[in-house]
Amino acid sequence: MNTVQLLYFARLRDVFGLHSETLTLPEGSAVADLIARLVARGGAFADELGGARVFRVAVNQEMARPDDPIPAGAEVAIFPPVTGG
Amino acid sequence: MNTVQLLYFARLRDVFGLHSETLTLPEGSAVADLIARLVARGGAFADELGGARVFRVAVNQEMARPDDPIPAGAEVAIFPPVTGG
Amino acid sequence: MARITIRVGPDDFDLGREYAALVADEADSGAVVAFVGRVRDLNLAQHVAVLELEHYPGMTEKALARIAADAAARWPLTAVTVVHRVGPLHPAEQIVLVLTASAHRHAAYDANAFIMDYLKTEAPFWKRESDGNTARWVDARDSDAEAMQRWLPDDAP
Amino acid sequence: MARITIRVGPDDFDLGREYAALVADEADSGAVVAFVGRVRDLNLAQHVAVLELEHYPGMTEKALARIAADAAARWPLTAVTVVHRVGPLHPAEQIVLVLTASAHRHAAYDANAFIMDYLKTEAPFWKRESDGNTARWVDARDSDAEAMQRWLPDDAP
Repeated sequence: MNTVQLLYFARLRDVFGLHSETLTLPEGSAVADLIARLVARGGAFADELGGARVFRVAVNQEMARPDDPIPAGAEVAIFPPVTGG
Repeated sequence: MNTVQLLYFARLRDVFGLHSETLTLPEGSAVADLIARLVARGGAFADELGGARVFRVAVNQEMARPDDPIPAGAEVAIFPPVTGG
Repeated sequence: MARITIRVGPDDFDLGREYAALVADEADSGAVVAFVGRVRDLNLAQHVAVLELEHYPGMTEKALARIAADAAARWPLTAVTVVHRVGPLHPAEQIVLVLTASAHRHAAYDANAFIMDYLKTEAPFWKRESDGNTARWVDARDSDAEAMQRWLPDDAP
Repeated sequence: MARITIRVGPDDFDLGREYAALVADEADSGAVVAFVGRVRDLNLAQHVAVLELEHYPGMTEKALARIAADAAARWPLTAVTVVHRVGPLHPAEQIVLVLTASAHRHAAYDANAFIMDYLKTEAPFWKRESDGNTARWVDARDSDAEAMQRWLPDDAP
């Protein structure tokens, strides 16, 4: 099992009521596996990550896609589309 | 006859050796008529205004075309393509 | 190689000073383009009292540096500066500065617009508007995603 | 209506000061784009000692005001400033400043590039380079005429 540090930002942090958490994931897990696990919690996680709403995932501070692998010890951030500038 | 004030700028002023001059033109003359008259002088005027070289004409400080009329008392400027900025 | 300067933080910036630092006395940069993004007074209700800019520390600097480097790889730039503020900002305050310098004006213009288009879609900043009573997160705009798309090759997915 | 400021003369300009005067404290201009054109150190021989900028007094101001007004008719601008210097200028000195302010960044970018493209082809300024011994008039560039063409409607002659 790999330990992963999860971070939430902006509106997602507010609706989850959570800044960060630590999870263990099976080795070889991809971004999509992590998301499926969070959606399985139901509630706000299912609403935000399991439906039509758009969100972004960064792995070790690089934008990631669903099939990107999550290395051991990774920092994985989940956040809404960005609105800076 | 109309009196017209002619101005030359930049390289054309240098090759003509002339900053300005006053001409009289028949009423109803257009820019092309003025140019034909200058070309008839021969020399640098024919070289610069009668051949393939590109030049611009402004009538009363507005860019003009060959068939634009020249009003009485007009200020007509002849100059090379611009190179500012 | 273009000189690249990236700064993220709460402090305001001075356009004149950043420009002077960018080009100094060098005579290679015939064209400098600056973009300044500022807080507008419209959106939530009629009156935005405060715009809160949140970011993802660490990743923001990395994302901006990558975008600037991509621009410098694509256009012949002599120097790039990107400054982005975070924290509470009020109407008419400055949010973001992008400076691009090049020998050629179209390179400076295009690189500048490219950096802003990518910054708007790839750099992890989020805006929350508040009028004193209500606060709401600003939604991402489709027009920003479309603006970014125009820089992709025609055969991109 | 956009506020339009045009200035032609020998004096140098200060980007920071012109920007501050353009937007002051108003919160309508969410996007400001600045272009600064500077004297480059290349062309005649390896070393331009001085670039002399001649103009057609009276017509220059009129041409710049018309170009700025055309830009303001085409894009939703809040303010435009154009400053163009004349007289002798040395490498790394500033030649021209164009500032465009709008609620929208693409309007500010496009209007700024439009003004520069037209200024380069329609405003009566001429450059003469001198290295101390030889002087020569700078030739107009086809690329500037082409850059201006892209703003014309597709069915223009």
